[in-house]
Amino acid sequence: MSIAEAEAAGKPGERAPDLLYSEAERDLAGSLRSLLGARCRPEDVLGRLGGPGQADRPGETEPYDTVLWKAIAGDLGCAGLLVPEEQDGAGASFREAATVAEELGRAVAPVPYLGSAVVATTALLTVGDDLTVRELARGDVTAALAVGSESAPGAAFPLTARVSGPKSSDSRAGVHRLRGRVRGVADALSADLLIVPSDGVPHGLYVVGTGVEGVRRTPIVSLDMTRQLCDIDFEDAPARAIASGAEADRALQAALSAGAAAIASEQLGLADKCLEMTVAYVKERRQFARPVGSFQGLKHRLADLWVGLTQARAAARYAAACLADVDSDAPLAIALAKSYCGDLAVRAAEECVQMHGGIGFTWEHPAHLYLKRAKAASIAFGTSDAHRASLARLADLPGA
Amino acid sequence: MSIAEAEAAGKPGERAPDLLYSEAERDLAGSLRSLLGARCRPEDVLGRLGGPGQADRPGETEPYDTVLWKAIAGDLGCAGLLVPEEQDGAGASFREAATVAEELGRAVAPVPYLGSAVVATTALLTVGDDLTVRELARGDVTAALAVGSESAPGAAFPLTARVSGPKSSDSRAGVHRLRGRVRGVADALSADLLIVPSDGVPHGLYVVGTGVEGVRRTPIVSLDMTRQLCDIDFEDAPARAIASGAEADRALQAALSAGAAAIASEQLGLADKCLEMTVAYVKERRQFARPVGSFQGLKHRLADLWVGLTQARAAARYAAACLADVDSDAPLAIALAKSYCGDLAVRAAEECVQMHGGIGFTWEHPAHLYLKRAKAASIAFGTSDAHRASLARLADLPGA
Amino acid sequence: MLDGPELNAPVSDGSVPDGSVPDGSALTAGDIRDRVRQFLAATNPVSTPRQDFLHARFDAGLAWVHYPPGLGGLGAPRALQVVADTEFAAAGAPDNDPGGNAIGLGMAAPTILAFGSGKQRKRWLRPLWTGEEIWCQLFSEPGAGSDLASLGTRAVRDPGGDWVVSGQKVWTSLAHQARWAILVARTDPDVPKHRGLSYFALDMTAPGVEVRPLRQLTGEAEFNEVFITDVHIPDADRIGEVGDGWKVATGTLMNERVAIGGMSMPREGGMIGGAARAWREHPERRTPGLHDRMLRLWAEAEIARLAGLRLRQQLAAGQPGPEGSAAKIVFARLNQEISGFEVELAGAEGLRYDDWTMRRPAHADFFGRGPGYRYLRAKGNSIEGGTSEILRNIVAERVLGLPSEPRVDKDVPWKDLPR
Amino acid sequence: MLDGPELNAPVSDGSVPDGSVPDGSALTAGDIRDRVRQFLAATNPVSTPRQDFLHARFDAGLAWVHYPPGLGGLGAPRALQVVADTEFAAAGAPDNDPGGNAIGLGMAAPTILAFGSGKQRKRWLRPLWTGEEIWCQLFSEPGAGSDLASLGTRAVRDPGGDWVVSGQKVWTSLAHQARWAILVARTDPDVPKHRGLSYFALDMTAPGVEVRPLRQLTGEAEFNEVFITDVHIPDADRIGEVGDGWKVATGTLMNERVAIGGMSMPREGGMIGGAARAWREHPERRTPGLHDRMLRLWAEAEIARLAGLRLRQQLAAGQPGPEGSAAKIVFARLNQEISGFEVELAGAEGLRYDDWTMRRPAHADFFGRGPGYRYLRAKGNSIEGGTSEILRNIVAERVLGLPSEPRVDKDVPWKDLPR
Repeated sequence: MSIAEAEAAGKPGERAPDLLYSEAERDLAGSLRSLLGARCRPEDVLGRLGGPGQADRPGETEPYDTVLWKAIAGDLGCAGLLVPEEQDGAGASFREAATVAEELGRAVAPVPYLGSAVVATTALLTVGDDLTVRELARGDVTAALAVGSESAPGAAFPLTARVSGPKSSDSRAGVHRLRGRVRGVADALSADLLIVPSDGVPHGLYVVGTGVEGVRRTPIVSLDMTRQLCDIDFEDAPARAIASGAEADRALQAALSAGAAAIASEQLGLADKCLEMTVAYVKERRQFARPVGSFQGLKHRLADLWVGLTQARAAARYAAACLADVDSDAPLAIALAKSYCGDLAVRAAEECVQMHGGIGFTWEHPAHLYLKRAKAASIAFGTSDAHRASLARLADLPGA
Repeated sequence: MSIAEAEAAGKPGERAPDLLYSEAERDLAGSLRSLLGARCRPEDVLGRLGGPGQADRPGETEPYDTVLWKAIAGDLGCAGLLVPEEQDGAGASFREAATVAEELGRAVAPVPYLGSAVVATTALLTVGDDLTVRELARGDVTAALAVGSESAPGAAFPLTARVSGPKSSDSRAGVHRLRGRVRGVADALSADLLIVPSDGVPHGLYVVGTGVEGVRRTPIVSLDMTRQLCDIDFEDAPARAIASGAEADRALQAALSAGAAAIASEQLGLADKCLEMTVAYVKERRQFARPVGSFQGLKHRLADLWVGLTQARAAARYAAACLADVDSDAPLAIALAKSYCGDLAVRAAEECVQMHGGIGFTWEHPAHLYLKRAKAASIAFGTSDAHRASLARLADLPGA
Repeated sequence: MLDGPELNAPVSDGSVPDGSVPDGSALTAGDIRDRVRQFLAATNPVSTPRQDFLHARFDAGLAWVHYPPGLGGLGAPRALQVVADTEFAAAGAPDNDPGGNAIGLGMAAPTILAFGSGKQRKRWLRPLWTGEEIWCQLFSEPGAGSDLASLGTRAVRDPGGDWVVSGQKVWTSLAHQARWAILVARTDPDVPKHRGLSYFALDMTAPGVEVRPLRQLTGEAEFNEVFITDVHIPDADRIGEVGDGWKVATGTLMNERVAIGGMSMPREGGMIGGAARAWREHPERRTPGLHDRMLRLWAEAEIARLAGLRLRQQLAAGQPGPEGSAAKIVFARLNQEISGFEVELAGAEGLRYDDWTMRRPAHADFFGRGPGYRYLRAKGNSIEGGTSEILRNIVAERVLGLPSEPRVDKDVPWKDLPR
Repeated sequence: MLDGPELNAPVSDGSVPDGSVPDGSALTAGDIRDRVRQFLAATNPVSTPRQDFLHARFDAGLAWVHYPPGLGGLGAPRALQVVADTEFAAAGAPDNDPGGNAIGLGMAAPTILAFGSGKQRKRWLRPLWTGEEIWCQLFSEPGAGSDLASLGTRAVRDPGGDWVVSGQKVWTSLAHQARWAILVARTDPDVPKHRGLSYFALDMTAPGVEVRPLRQLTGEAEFNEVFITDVHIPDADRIGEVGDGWKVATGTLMNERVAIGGMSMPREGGMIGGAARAWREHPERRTPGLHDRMLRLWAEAEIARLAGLRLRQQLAAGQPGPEGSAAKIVFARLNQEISGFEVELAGAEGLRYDDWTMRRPAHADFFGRGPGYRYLRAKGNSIEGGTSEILRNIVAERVLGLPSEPRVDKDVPWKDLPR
């Protein structure tokens, strides 16, 4: 144990990162878990997607639960966790933001927390768009970063939208117009505002309202309908520039990094919940006149999953700590957490389906919500493989 | 099922490869297994390496069992399996050669079958060195290909030895002299002859006797002492040229391909034996007042190993069939078999040690012979990883 | 029992070594070819109405050539079936749509052949082969999946010697199209669970049979729940002796597993083909990690294909062996790994799904859909037809001879088991 | 019990939350630093004879600062131990060679502290800490490995109230150097196995104790077999009550597992460091498949390191948790995978071994040897100190609350168990 580590172990936050949950985090998680337990049970989420007796074309329904989101965002203050108190936020850190993501992952909650309160908020905080940050922090409006859901930290600045210049009718100064199409955007269907990276000289970030003419959102039949994607077409949509050049780059990278770190925690929560559901089921389900959970074959696999969770938790907490502490190790920490937690969540959800047997293969059981969320989230913000590949540079392990 | 396959299933050998063992092969395997069961039990092999009460420096003993080899080579005719009857061989095919390798793998037999009867014999058959082939086929002498044990099919022609020209005292025509060092050669410590790839204009293959001045073999403390390697120094050693240029290339490739295919079968046999030993042990060993083999955690892992064996057997038999039938699919078949069987053998040996618990970790139990052989053989003739990488070309699956 | 797409193998692969091969075992591929050509010369494959043609083909012993004469076959080696199929296909003859009656062809037919009476064989095999009568399988129950022998559907003998059956079955594909079902029910609750079962053919049109769709995680409903309420089954429709139901059902399940693992296909013919094509078509998606996985999966899939070929060669050589269970375990794992890989390889496209609509396909089709569908549907492969866990138990105990777990349900009458 | 290199952790990590931390818990790093400096000012680290220095350090409460005052500590937070160690090291002071007495420091000491009498603590802890008395552990037997509670070494009470012990123990590291052993023996064969055990300190110099080297697959002999024949143990050397041996031993084993998993190291400090260096030094050996494995292993090793840090933070915060078992499982698996990778990466060099000579190292050293040695030695990591299988059982039952297997040995007197 280095001195730094030892001292940090005694006094959390001093040099070596604290990987535990603070009391405040535990309180926040507890409140959120109560709320979700009452208003976002798996069967509630399933119901929003259309059961056999209900809507048969869930692609045409709105999966986001805006009422629930108001409670989470406003009542619990989760929308403004990352925002300083003086900007109407909670003045918490990325640790708390990650803890919230964990709880939402446990519930596969169909709310735009990740896209709005983490990704978009981080972008806006980076560029210093005070007014919009305040609106988001209060939970009055939600925003989404208009990039493909699969975009990873380190991705090139996307140039699929471009500035088409002010229209002749644009009398007000500073109004720009955007054209182009962005495919597969998460959390945008429920968003009031879009933060749009756009080509131009120089390239920049723009804010576009979703209610205006010239913005068309087309819902996508998504693998994970609890976080439905959409394609967005901009046809001379009025836009407000908020950053350009290097500042826009920085804001985009910060937003994608925050998204990758937060979704790692979300995956951790999801994996934890899958294990919990599976353990509960195999304790109850009897075959061969024994609970199936008494068979060592299953027990050892579940034990291995739990072992994986101890590792995933350390990785996710380290990534959250690095972002909270503005630690230069953050890129590496995010690559570790995103790849490990993503793989583990997929494995946990797959085991959840398998160990539930036939019932886990049905639509009526919520296991598939977790499977689809886990698999989709393992691609969002960069696949596990891509994040591991980035270690070649980050950990000096070059390829052939 | 294609017609070709259907017909082959009815009439083995017709177009689609026969992946079963013929009656002749089963007979041969049975005889060999009896012989090895009597004269090459694991405790016999272990004894040759020096037990705690015996030689404590096994690196200084000779692990090869030359008496056993005489019986296998001569009495059972295994030395000449690949050699046509008219050249004093058994006129069998690579299928039989692979079956013998399987049995020798089961026994981790310290005999130079692979190096002499497969690799060197293939090289000599390719270049048509009739006289030497006959000597090898009769089991009178053994030979080894002087290349590093790790050399894979497709390796560049090694140029570590070079022709130093005839000495002035070399009156007889055709006598060459070689200089240089070849590191990590298998089956050479017991060999009478070496087949040496050498630089020159053009490069070529030479035969060198091991008893002559100018050849020095230094035994290597090897990971697998049942197939001990040595370094060989040539200091103006007298040599006879047997092939040059493209013909030498062809002979080297044929020899390495045969070695890779045969060692895949050896690994199959080794894995099979590890499973057998482990199953026998966990049936007997009682803990918690039950045979440990009644615990599902172990049962499922052993079942998975057996499943792996069904796959490995298909792969090894297909590689053997392709070499026997001079099928153009041979390179792909070898890559599949060598990588799959190698990985499986290592896993089987590792599980064998683990499931034997403490006793499997001791020197006195033969499990470690299998572990060391498996690991070393998974590197010999190219690692599993290298063979899979060659599928990029062979199966048209290019990299980035 | 979940019994999906893997049963769409051609009928020539879909059955196990027959109990009885009276003669014809010396027939060669040439003989079969000659007979088909003679048949085709007499029966125009294009102008003859489809059902007439299929009836004639059955009656000529060219339906499943390894079945006995008089029951659609010639007692020929099973490996020669493909010769007949190929000849008929080349002549443009109508086929019996084997994919539409996979359970009938793959499981019911060999069971009827092995355990049915002469009268039952005559009654059921011909319309089964022609596809006039679709069959389904009523084995699994909500409370009896892996532990199938604990099933609770009761068959009570009435004074006339016939049976009255009540219970609930689940995971029944084709139930909504089937005329007949193979059914296992409990006829004696007072003996240990394996000993109190009997095997029946159930007329799905009988009063008291209700079929409800069961939606699965892919969105569609391949399967059904079947509710059986006081349904009358004539004793003549019992297959095998009273109390022998477990033995007969075990035979049926072995057929299923051999069918799954012994499937024939060309290189890259299975799910790996789609992944390899996507790999070749999208160089921009390649990374070292994905490359390694692509190579590993390709190698494993090709080896599994070779192992399937070897399994069929063993069957043809009369060395049946237990490799069918291994093949099914591998099939399930590879389908899951390959489709998972495919979704990741697809990246942004992998986040889309084609259709969540609840539909009722006759059978699953891995290849008409996107990678997301394959990924989800493949999750069933390690559950349907015997979970991979149950198959590992079978391998461990029956192949490796490992001791069984301490059994708490041994020798206990079924009615006294804890549930 | 195999108990090798993973116990070479510094003593500050090698023990579990003490039963008793009377006071001193408010001490800070600064306080410790001050005390060490005062101590060093009074006791010259260079000129004072080594044993005298160590005795003085112990008596000053600066040996293991989290132990109680009077027993080498100050009742300070355990996390501060490293502050003392670092100060002493910086001053060039002699240390107590913790690697040479790993079992004493990591397992015997916390057990003596938790379960020993005041007299026993006074007698044993000081020479243990200074290294004057080496300890070993006599738990495992040839017939009792995973099922440790079934052990058969018998301790029979003599008329004077002392004990006469006979039996065979195995996997004892340091036995040939040890003055004392912690020993579990059966004092009552007529009760179920867990209830008839007692825990003793055994004087290894007592007549009837015979130590024989046990050669392992690496070629060397770290371990011993210990034959115990009618050895007399005074009742005063019993630790804990008669019949409480299992409870005391469980505490010892928990210490062992926490010690293994909670080890502190810098990034790339463990076995992964050697692999990463080999990777960087040999670009010619790189392939895409090896690269993917290198990246995966590096990531897993770094995450395991973070998980170890988190485990220590939990311990320090008084949330012990069961993560120690997880850490040991991961440690074993990673050591095995990394060393296996290293051998392959080494290629031709991986086919060589450094030395098969039978030697008797005081403890294993992964880093002074080649990859082949590491590969072989790491095979013991999933066996020694509780197999990974047993640890998975513990996690499944004690952490996840999964039901235990049907127990055939429950409530059966030990003497009636099948063997």
